[in-house]
Amino acid sequence: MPTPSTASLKNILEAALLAAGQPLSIKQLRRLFSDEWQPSEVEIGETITLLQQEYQGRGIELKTLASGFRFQACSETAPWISRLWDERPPRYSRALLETLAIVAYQQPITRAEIEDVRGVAVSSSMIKTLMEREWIRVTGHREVPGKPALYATTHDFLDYFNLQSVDELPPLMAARDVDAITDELKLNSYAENSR
Amino acid sequence: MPTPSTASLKNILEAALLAAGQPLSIKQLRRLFSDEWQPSEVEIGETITLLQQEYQGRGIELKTLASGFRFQACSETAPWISRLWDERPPRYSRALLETLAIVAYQQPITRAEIEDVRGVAVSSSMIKTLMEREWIRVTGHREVPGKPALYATTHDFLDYFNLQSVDELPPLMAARDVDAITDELKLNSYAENSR
Amino acid sequence: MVATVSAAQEESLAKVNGEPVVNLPKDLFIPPDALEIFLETFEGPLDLLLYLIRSHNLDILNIPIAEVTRQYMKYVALMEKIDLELAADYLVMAAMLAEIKSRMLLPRTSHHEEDDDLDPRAELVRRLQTYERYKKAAENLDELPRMERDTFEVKLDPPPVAHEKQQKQHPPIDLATVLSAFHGVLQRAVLSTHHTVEKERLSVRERMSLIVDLVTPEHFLPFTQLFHYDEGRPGVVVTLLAILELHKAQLIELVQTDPYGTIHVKGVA
Repeated sequence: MPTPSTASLKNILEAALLAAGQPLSIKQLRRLFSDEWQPSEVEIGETITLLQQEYQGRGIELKTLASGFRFQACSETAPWISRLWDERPPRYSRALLETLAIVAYQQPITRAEIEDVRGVAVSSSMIKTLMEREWIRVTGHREVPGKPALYATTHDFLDYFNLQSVDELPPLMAARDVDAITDELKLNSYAENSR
Repeated sequence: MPTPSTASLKNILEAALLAAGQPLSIKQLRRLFSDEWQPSEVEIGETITLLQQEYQGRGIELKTLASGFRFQACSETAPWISRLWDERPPRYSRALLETLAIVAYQQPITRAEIEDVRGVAVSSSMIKTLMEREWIRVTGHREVPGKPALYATTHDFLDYFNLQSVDELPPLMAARDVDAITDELKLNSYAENSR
Repeated sequence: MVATVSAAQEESLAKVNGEPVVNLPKDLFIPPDALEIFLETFEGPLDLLLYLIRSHNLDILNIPIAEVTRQYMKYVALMEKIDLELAADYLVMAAMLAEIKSRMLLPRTSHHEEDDDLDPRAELVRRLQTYERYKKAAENLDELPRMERDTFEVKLDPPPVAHEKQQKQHPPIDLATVLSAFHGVLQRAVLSTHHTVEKERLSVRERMSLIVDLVTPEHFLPFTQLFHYDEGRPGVVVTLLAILELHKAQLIELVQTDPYGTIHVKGVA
């Protein structure tokens, strides 16, 4: 393996991240180096920060995602870039997005629990689509009769939606406290009833 | 389409060249723009020269090729970059294998028709992986609205599986007796694995 | 306390038990043909109820059950016409609404008994609110910048240096794996349809792709050149079938300029 001088750490990381076609973690990046020249995780992290700064305001950006770092086209350029392909970007049905959102916010969750929130049956094919897309996975089984599978979201899901963790999901709409609701209802009384 | 001010010509070209995955000519790049904002070929050419200068001495370079312009990793970084592909290759999903089998038996077939047989959506990335692997290719377009691409298997596919022609695929009706065929194939599969 | 006082309540005609009596709009009913269009867009009974409540500016905490139930049943009746399968979930909700309605008609035994004091609507309100939160969450999720729509991954070629390992490694698979995958598809397909492909059609398909490869939109090929007479009768028939199939699929064009002249085959651009 050549000595570090032939290529700077920054150039190697830049080329690797651009060539990988998927997010790379610091650990993965470190494995590109041999014993002769093994930069520390701190060095790699610092160099990535430098690269992120250098790419600010350009056509591509180096994003920090759940499973690592990924170069991607800036969203401002999307209207033009999308014309590279004939196919239109995939659209997802409301049913799929609702199911995905419930899993994302309530994970781990069983299919029956998802159905409870949505008030309708969740089809097997939808669960299968989400599993194949590798957006959700089975993390275990609920200890109740039938041992239903518990679903949770994956790093691929976070990567796809440009998130580092589920904490970055938009906050849920504030629900009024159930107790408060009950109190209000009591005060409202049976106005309905007396009509 | 947004106005040019939302993204500069340079940024759009940079992102397009990096996202395309293949060399793009000036003509192809020009087609990304609409009538409202249609930079001239000279403008595009000048901007590409500017980009080429900006990427000098970095981890990637913008090469001028016969068929257009393409970003590639600098040769200095090659010893490290090549290790990206050293790691254990990923395993193909069952979904991908099913899609491949459907194309093999039902070719030529559109994506919508594959989805019809499988009962779930077929992701773009799955089709892309099979195309990249050069196991399937587009042979034409179905003459229906949207002119969807028709997929068929390639010679590479036949070569890989030691088949002379698609006719040599195990007959479908017998596929119900899959165990027998699997046994038969196992006898040949060692030769395959040792390739 | 009630954070959102609806417009309807402000225009209340009278007060009962200190609460305004809502004058329900008489125009709740929408013509059936208009309904059919957006009925399909409801994601279930909760979604439909939310729509009824929100579109008429009703307070979710004080749902006029009688009126909402009446409206809901009209939609359900229409849905049954369109999609019987969906109706099951909707009927469960209809039963729940009917139960709430009946419980609300019963006189209250005591004003201060803890358990019985619960408004029969409380559970429905809780479910509606929960559903509404996730409905909104799904909308938010859809708006997040995502791959393939708002941003695209970069694809860079590996460096040009000759290096064995530079070629991207592909996972090995064997035909048995492909076959067993297809077996799974077949089993599912058999359950729903009968259109399994017979062996004979395989060779026609094979021939179809061969022919598609031979012909181009740029130049004509004599029809007869596509036949290989050494394959005998079955081969000729298969080729003919393949040509007819391709023509039917409008993937090739057949041209004959003069009567009894040579037929030419051309790809479709």
